[in-house]
Amino acid sequence: MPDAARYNVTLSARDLAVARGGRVIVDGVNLSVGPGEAVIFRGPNGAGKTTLLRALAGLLKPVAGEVTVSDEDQTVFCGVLNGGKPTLTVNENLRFWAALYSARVGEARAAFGLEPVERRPMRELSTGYQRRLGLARLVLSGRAIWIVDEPTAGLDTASTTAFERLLAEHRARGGAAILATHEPLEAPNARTLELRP
Amino acid sequence: MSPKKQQRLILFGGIFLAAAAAVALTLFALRGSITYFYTPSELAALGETPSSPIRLGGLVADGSVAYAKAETGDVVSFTIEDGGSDVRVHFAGLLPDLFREGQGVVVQGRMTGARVMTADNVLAKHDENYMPKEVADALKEQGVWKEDETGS
Amino acid sequence: MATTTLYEFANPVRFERIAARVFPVALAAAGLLGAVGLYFALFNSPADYQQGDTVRIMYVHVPAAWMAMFCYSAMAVSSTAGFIWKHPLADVAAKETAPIGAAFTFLALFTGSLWGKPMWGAWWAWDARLTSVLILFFLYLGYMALWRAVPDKTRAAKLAAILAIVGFVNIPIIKFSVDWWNSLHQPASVLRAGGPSIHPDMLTPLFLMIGAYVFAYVALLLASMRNELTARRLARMENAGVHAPASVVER
Amino acid sequence: MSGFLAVIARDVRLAFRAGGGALQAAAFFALTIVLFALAVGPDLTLMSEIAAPVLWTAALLATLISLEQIYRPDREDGSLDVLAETNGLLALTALAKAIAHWISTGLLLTAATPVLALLLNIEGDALWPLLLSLLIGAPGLSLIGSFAAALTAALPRAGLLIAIIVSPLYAPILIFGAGAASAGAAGDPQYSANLALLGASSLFAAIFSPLASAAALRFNLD
Repeated sequence: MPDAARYNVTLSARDLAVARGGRVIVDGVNLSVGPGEAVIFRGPNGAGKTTLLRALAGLLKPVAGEVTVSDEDQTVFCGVLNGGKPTLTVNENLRFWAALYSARVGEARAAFGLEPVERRPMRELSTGYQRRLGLARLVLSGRAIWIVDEPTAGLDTASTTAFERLLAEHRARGGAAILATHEPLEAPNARTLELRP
Repeated sequence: MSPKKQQRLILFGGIFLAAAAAVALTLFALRGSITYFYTPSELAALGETPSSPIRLGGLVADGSVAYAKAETGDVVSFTIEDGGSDVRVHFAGLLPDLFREGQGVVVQGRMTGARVMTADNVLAKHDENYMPKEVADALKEQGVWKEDETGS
Repeated sequence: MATTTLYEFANPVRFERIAARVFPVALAAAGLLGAVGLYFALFNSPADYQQGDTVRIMYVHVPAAWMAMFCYSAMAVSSTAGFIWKHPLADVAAKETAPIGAAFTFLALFTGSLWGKPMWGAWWAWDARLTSVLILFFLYLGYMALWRAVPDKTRAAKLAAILAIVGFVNIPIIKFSVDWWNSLHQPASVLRAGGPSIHPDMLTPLFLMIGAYVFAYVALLLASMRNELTARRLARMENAGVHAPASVVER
Repeated sequence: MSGFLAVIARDVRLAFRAGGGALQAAAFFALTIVLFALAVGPDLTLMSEIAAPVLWTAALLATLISLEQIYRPDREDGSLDVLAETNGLLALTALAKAIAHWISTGLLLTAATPVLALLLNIEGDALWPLLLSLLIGAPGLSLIGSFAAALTAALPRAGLLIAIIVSPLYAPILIFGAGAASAGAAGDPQYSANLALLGASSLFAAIFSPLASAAALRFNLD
């Protein structure tokens, strides 16, 4: 693990408004997340956390305002869906992602303890393992800003702790994270933002 | 140069090349002309007579229409010409209203000889001129009438 | 469906005001021009030297064919405008033009078929012009089907706009099909180099009918756009106050 | 560029794995031809005259039924998000997916054609124009089809809608493809003109499809 800060990327949102189904569900979001920082969105179901995260990740065009990232291709999004192909094995999924992100599988497989299932198709894995594979993509991508929806849903205590540890290491290297969750999550000095209708 | 900029360059270079090739192919094809029908000259230029059914278009030659009684019904015969070559056509069936000598037609059928065809179908081809009968007659009298060419 | 929709960013009030004034005028003009045009077409124009009275089908057919292409072009242009400037009225205009254009296309095909049987000797021929106009009809249907299938109308507008723009490639093919290929269909008579090849007595009913069709399109378009906007406003009022957008609060 | 090739490799692999559409499309292609031959009956001359159009129509329909598999599964399991945020341009990714679709259906159908052509009484000299037209035209079918698939990626049962959207756009490819195959078999000089227009149609599809698909996918991400 390198000691010096590796990442120096900041994501900012200005007067952001996002819509779902043609209806504006969140507006007036101003936010800046820089090296080492973490933001956790909380709020009731339907408040628009997922939609907001997608807009911050650049997957959804906001209806007003803008999201700027200080460097190109430095965000990685992991939604509730894990983004892997059910009929491909864990290794095949990881290698495919590595090619897409111009990265290497490297420590991502070990980080979430995926070695025991690495040759099995994703659809045969338990929910928890499938989620671990999805989260492994964050590490694999080598990108500075993790944007994760419900990261620990379906994870056991040990895996949750593993995610918290990886998140801390990522921030220690200058990475940042924007998360949305209903569950308790150990993230020192993280800002908690509540979405209120 | 960032990877995305590089890819954008590749993409637009590729688009430009593909567009140029598409235009070149289209121009080539239109020069050879894909036709709904052949003209008698085009048919003559083929050399051999096609064995499959074809469409043939041209003007019905003046004074070429002849009717004959046959056991299977009336057969009409006429010559299709386009200035370069001509084909004799035999047809048993109803002719469209617009069919007359000097008029453009498209016939469909099989070649039964070098310049002989048996048609299954005769379609009259209308031209782009619309005028009252009196005007057409007047134009003909003044000698400014020009027979238009079909398939132009 | 919603309290705050994207459609509120546009101001339909001014549109409503203009539409309410233009609609009756357009409707009256369409009726008047249509009546006079049909009188000329059926009673006060000469029979053709070759086609006889069948030429009168042209006065219904040619304007319908023109409007079929005009409506698609209008749809593609307003789709582009809606795509670039995100003006919701442009999306609504494109959406409501489609069924009108499809109707004109059908009319052109139907009357063309009626003309073709006595003149060519066939109801239908698979030549370039007829085929490309039939394709236009199916493009309209596909566009309308896409609008219907996508439940989120904001998304439907964007996707349908992309389809309309892609399908526009067919319009020049229709226009030039009679010049590029030896087709059974006659070449252009009115818009051509060297002036129209139609006798002036026959141009009068043709232009009157074209005027009638254009005003009919305007009237129909305005009526259906107002319908659509009212329906959307109703849906909005039904849900008024149910959902307000969330805001972010530091905890 | 490694991402581009990886997308092609992944989609081809998925198409041939259990649940993938490649073999289904090929089976459908063969079945359509057999059913058609049964319907026509024993007239071999008639059969060989209409063989090229029949084969082309069957190839088009087989392509059509597999289009839904291009984007909808990716959207349902979240991999569309991954494809959209990675280093590659989305338009190039869309091109890669269309190429993969061509390899797993169009190329497969072209490869199966010589055998199926025998059932339709196509032999010898008539076969080469048919194969050449399929090689040039089938990529166009995949390109145009993947655009329709991108438009409908977010819809759960889009099969019929895709067919309605894509049929008018397929018309030029079908006309020039079947036209070239028939003309080539008959020794007609319009063969080369038809092939040229078929090539132009496929190239045109290659130009618009990646850009239009990428635009459509952007609106289907949420």
